[in-house]
Amino acid sequence: MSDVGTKELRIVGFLCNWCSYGGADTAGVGRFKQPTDLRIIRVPCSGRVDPLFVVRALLTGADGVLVSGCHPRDCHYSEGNYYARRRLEMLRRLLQFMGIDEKRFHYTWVSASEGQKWQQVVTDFTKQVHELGPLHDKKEKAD
Amino acid sequence: MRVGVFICHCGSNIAGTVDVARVAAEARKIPGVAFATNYMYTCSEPGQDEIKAAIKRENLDRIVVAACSPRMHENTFRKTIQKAGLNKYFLEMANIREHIAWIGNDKELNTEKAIDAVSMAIAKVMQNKPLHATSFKINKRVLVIGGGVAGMQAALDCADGGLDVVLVEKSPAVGGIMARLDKTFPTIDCSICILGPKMVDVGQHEKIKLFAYSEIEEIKGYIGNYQIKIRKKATYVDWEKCTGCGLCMEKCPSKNSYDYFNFGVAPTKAINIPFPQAIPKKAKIDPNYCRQFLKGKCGVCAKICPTGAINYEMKDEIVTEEVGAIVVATGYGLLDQNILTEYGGTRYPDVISGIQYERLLNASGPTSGHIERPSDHTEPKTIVFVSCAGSRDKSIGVPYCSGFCCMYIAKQAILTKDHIPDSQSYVFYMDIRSPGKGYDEFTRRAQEEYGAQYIRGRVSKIYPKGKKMIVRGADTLLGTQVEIEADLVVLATAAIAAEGAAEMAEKLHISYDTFGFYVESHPKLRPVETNTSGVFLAGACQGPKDIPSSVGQGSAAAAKVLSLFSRDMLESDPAIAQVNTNACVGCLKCLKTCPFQAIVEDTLRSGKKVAKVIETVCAGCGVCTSTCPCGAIQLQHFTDNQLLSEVSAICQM
Amino acid sequence: MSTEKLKEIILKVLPDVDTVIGWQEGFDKIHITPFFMKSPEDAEKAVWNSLCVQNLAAYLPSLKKKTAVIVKGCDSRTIVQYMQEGLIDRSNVVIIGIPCTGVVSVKKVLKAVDYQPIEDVKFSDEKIIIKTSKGEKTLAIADVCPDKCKTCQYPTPIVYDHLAGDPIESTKPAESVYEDIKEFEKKSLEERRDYFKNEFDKCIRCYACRNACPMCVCQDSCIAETRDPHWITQKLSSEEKMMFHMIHAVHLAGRCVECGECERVCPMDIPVAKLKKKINSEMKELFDYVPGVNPEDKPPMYTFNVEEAKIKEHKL
Amino acid sequence: MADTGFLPKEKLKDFLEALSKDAVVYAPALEGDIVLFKEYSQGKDLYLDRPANLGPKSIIYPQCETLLSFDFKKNDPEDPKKVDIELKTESNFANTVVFGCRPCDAKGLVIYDKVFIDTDTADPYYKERRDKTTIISFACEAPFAGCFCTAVGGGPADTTGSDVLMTDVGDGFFFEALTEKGKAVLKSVPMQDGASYKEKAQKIKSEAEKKIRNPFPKDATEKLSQKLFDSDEFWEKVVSKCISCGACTYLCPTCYCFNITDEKTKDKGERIRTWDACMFNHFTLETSGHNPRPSKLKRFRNRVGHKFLYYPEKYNGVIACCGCGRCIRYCPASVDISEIVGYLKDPKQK
Repeated sequence: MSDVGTKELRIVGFLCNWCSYGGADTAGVGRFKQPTDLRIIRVPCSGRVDPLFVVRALLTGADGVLVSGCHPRDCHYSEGNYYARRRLEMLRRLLQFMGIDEKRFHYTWVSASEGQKWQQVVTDFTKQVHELGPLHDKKEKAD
Repeated sequence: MRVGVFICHCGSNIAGTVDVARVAAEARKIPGVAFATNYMYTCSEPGQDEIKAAIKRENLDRIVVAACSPRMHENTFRKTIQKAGLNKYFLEMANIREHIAWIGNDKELNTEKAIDAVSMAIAKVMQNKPLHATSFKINKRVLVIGGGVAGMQAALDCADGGLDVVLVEKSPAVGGIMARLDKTFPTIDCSICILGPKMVDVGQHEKIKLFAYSEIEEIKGYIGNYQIKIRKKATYVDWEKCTGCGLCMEKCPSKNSYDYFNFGVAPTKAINIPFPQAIPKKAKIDPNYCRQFLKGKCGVCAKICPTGAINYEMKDEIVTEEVGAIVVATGYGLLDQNILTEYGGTRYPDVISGIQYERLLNASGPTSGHIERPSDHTEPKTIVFVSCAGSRDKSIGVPYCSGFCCMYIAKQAILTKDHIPDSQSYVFYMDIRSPGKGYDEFTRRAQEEYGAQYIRGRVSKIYPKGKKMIVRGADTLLGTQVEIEADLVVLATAAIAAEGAAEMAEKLHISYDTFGFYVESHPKLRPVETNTSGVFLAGACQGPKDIPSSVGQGSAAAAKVLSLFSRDMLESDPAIAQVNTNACVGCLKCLKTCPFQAIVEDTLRSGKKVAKVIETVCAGCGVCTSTCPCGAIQLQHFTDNQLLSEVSAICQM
Repeated sequence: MSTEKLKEIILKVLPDVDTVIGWQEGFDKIHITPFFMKSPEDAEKAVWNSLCVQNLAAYLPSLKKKTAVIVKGCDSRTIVQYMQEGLIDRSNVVIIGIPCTGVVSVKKVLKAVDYQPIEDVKFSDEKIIIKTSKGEKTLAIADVCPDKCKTCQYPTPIVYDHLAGDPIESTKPAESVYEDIKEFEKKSLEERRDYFKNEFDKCIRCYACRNACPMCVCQDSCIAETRDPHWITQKLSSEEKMMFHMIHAVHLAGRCVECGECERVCPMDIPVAKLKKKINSEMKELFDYVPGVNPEDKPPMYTFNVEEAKIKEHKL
Repeated sequence: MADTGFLPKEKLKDFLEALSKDAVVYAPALEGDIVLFKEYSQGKDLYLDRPANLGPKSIIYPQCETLLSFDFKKNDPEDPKKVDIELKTESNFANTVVFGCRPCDAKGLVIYDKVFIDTDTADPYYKERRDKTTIISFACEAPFAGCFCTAVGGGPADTTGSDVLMTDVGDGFFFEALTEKGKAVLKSVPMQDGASYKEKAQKIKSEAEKKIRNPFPKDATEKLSQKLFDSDEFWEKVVSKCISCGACTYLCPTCYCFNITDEKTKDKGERIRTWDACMFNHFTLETSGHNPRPSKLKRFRNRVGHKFLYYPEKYNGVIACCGCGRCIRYCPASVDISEIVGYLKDPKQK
């Protein structure tokens, strides 16, 4: 069972290589314990995250999606996260409108040095998704 | 497809909380996987040999290594499989150490998570395509931004190594902060005496092209091929003609110009040469103070100049230089004293900053080395030094230690005693930070030999009382309040990021931290590299530093440039955007969002308008790919299908 | 505004262009069809009335030769958006604007007459008189207009080279534009989710909404049909249908000019425009941006501010 | 007397309920403002006032069907290279009754039959569904917008493809069994004798036939003008307004183009067949990037050609169009195929 207490849910994370993926590494190096629901996909930049990846994940089985990039002004590609910010904010509002609780989707900024912040983000987001429960009526895993 | 999967134990780092054998067994069940095993230390030489052997033995064509972070060993394993004859982009890593083994205690859950991570990596690697780097020529010239001690060291080392150097300094002379210091700790040798020869070398080196009083306007390009636009600010003096004789400065009637070099300790002339040892030793006019500019008439300097160098009509000039690498040595700034309202800000003339005090101590300073109170030019007898004036203070946004203040306060206390033997120095400190060769001994000497009184505690308030300044603070060791009647108060104002540091970082596409200091590639192992290849850091722009560290970094950055330039060609990262011209509809939305202007409009033979990627300029961020509505421009190695395959590996209802 | 005045302009413009796109009578009296005019004889057949529903500007990006197009106020926003995005060469387009007080929703009219075949249609000040085998029925245009007309802010085209008629001011309050969205948002999350699932389940993926959409620039390259990239399978599940409509909505973020063509053309009567209108309401709120209004604007998804005044970091 | 029958209107639901006992019954129902074929269940409302927006074709020829599913099995844990692929084809199509489609819809199925059944390699999926389905058509009293069934060889009471034809005779419905399947259906439920209504029904049907418009000119030739058909200028003129969507083909009772794709996840997948449309660029797009029908003009010409030239050439002159008018009614740009064919039949007009 996950640290949150109930059955694990499926949370997908899109992390930019330079900041947030590094932040998650830093959290690991610091042995900052986190719930285990999250599955991480590495992307070069949060600007690479097409909002449709989030939609696809939520429609095909994810209970929550987390996107994390470099802090504004600190993008490795200088502008990618600014585009991400606009697109993901748009998406958040659209999801809520179409009946998917906006709390199932979170985007944030975590730098490579912020291991503790990463731990906090994962812990809090996992908790938030667990409070909502599963998004889909999933079949039990075959095996 | 024949994928080989290698699950690393990393000793007990992974195997302690992940059932690695089970992960390998589960991997074997996945279609496409031809071989899966677990290994003690995959990154070790035998571990890598095992991968190479398996590739041959099992005829593998794609490799997944589940181990530590790819930020750690992706390159290692890419080389490994390359040696075994595979394209290095046929590797995927699953991060089961930092992202799994180290952050969860539940072995069962960790193992499930690791299986998912491996499944995702397998799904992705099966979508991977072989990518091939292209090589391009390097322009073996280097740009050094900032002519302080770090920048000069980098410039000289590069030039001595045979490289052409372009050195850009925004003030009228090189030397930076060090040129303004009186003596240096812990040896008490004269700062300008040891720096002067370096400045002269910089000025005279045939390989160094110095742009003083110039700023970086624009940086375009990429490692090996940068185009730099430099703004040569108008000095109103033709430096080709100026001999630095100083006649103009002598005769100039505008006597109340702000003296930037001396941090405003005393005024200077509107036309001036900043200091006697200045390199280049050329005059410049400050139009904010010059009568010719303010009132439209004067012209004294133009009349007096023996070479006719004065030109009131001069305009800024933009010049372009092409280089292959950049060393950033833009230094640091000092906290604006005005923020320190409890110390009166700058309201009290006899409360000054440490750097201003340096100028008072300096023999070629405005007082010719006589310490005097700015208010009445009398010699102070009681001098209070306040360390951490702003540093280590979260409330004003400087939670860090400025690093060198403890040392220079000790030095200034010693020099004060030398200058005024009957003086008494008091030092308010929080902790004495003196790690360094001979440093701690030095602070002890200040107390023991020179009688400086060290009081552990913060100063809460400074206010005037008659001609004196009352310094009120706590002595936390005695647990009492103390009040000292001082003649002069010296604040060790915090070191902060240089003015315009953020804008410069944005021009360079490098990261900076919350405080504006530039972020190095790795805090321990890549201290002078940035995450932008081709851009290196030296000195205090990366964080407060003393002279030896700055010099060391200057040399280190130079060494990095020299080693980069030891090759004639560089390989470009092939993980960049690529346009499928069949699918591209030529809407050019990608062109609008590319942060690097790496996309241009192109017309096919058929007349069809499409987007085109300039390979060498593309940095591989993928903003274009998520902008393109028809999926026609795909960031290689992170294509839609590659990321979708990862999503579908874990999201299946 | 009379058809005669329009014909005059068409005849004037024709010699300078390859085609004038307008409307003519369709297969029955209630259906008007787009009309690509090449000759003065064609111009004689041109029609303008409140049945001229199609957004003709949508044809422009696919045409290479110089073209004149007749646009209503709402349609003109398409052209403005094309200009913002550089999708047309303005000098290659002649815009004939028509001030419009509102068109008619054919679907609503057909419903009002019980889907009887329509024998004749007449207009009489802001009314439409429909003749079927069951007799005549008079309908107020305001009662059978598409929803977009009820809150129309741009009765007069925003850009034009020729204006057929006198400009009209909007009488509809600006706040009313997104009232339906606010109303819909009063439903619970579950209700909204069920609503969209039920509606999108009707989708047959005929892509009429996409192809009719003037801002769907991809058309033949649309990712709804490709395998590289493979965003969506050809399956007919609720998820795939929802995915398709999300693709359409997300790609139109900050670009939808609210012409309503997607909804009008849907043979399954799906409220296809709803998601896009929601995004538009957010674009207004977040970036004070209205698509297709000012040719100098930048679509908000292709630009940014370092400091975003309205986007706050979200707390967990 | 099983060949005809009569039901008063109020008994219609009993009839459907009786049918539902042995078969899945699909009947038209209102869904918002549109009419769709829905599985009939007790108490559900019927809607017979106008033809369904989408006819019953999707019941017999589903828009998406799984042809086979596959599983990758690795049965030997020691040898991951050994992969077994298990293939499965599943059929669970129950006996079905399509109730209340229009004669044109039924005629469309006959056009499919020639392609999917009457060949050396019949399509087993289609054939099974066709065999297990009984079609009860409902004769039209009057045409709807765009209808032109008589011009393409059908009619408002055409019996082609139907098992039973039902006519509204005012106070009830008159049923005629047309096939053995139809007879069986009428036999399975108690019904009044219909003989006395036969004449009335016949009258209604022939009245209806007169009301259908014929879009083709009176002196039109049987053949289309090849010259006009080959003229790009002609096609540009008539289909510039087409927006290249698939509404016409997907709603068409005689369009049957499909695509087959494999959709696979980690260790299993399906081979699916889905409707495709010749109006889409992707339909003829080749792997190389070349497309033999790159423009909507070419694609539209193919659609008309297929229905009125190529199919008739192959199948004894049968036109692959049932004149239901859906492609006209629901076309976003009101493109009228009957008008275009009219021009082609009498090029003098244009």
